Amino acid sequence: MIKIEFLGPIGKAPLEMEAKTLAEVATKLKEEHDLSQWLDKCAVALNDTMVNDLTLSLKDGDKISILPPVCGG
Amino acid sequence: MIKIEFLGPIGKAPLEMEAKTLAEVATKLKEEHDLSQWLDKCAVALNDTMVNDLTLSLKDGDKISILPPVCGG
Amino acid sequence: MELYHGALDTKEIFGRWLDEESQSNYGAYIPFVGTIRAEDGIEALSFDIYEPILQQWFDDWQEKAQALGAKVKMAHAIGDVPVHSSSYISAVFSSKRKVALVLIETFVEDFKANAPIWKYDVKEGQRIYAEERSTPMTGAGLFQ
Amino acid sequence: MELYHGALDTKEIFGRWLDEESQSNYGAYIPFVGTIRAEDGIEALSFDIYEPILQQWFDDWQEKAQALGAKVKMAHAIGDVPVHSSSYISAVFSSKRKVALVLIETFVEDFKANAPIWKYDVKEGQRIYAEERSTPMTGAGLFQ
Repeated sequence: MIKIEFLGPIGKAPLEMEAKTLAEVATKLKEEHDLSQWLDKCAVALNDTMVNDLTLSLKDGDKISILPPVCGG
Repeated sequence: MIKIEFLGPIGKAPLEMEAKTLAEVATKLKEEHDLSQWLDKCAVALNDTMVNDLTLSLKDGDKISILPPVCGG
Repeated sequence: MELYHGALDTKEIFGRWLDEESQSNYGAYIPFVGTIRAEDGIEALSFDIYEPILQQWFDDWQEKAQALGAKVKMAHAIGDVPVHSSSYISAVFSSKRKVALVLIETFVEDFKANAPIWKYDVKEGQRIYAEERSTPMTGAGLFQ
Repeated sequence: MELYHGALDTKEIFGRWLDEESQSNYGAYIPFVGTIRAEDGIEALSFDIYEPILQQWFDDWQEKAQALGAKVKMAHAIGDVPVHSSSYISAVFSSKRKVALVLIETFVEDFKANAPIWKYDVKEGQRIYAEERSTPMTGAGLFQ
């Protein structure tokens, strides 16, 4: 199982799913209608490290974070 | 009379002289041997305003300051 | 890196950081203090922080600073921060003035662009995401 | 502009400047704190200042800052300042972060180049002009 959490203002409860790559997670998240306004501007972290490659493979227990646009300070 | 003061590390007592322009003051100061190491790297102020024009004319009571290289902070 | 609930005690943080480095022989200390401006009728701003990634972001900057013979520090508020009080302080220490001046600028600008912190306007007790002032992080859109 | 005999009370100055502008609605406050480094066996640095021209230089910068919606402040020591204590603080206040970051850099760099202040190393009680670290002011050489 892969866990997916949605940070800051997205306000969506965490999801769990089976997936072998980040690309698979992306495909499944695009089916969630309440994410349609978010995905194009969100960055992604895998186990708390920012990632940039959809081909990365996943293993059981991995945690994916979805990070919407930021404004610290 | 024009008064000329030497700031910071120059360590020279003020001078008084008659002069009608800054160019005249420059000519007279070049005769002062203890200034030979200073004049090429010093800036000049007239009545506490930085100046950059040798043709400026002077009047009785004017004060000229000679400012050697700086290092504040 | 220091996180606080509510407004920062700016003077305490400034003074303590000064004391911490008082024998480190740095010649330049440049803090950046961010204060909540009164505008658009807000009572406060409010912040969410995702600490694990913020800590990584900060540790990466500490390494970059060390490579330049410098050091960075940072404090940020979590939750509500009233108008005219401080939500954010970062600082650079360096033996060299120019290194410090360039580093504080790149550090603060990258903080604004990539620190995982979300800002909300607080109006009549409501928390409203500051969407228009927010910036997608580097790499955003991977899942689009 | 504030001039002090001996080392600056850095915390007092930082805190007072913060308080002075606490209701001015600036979003960014960037002080630059200059501290005497222990090097080359010096006990202290020592400073001469020509105040009338320093005040003019500072007033010109205050005008430039005002045109950008910002404010500058400055404090400097006169006479001896021991190693590890502060001789110089300048600061920028601005409603805009980027204005503040650019302004503190140009303000401090022009200060180093053109503020009428002379620096001396203090070694074994002797005051030695820091000639090699000093810079001719803009317009130097008029009388050469």
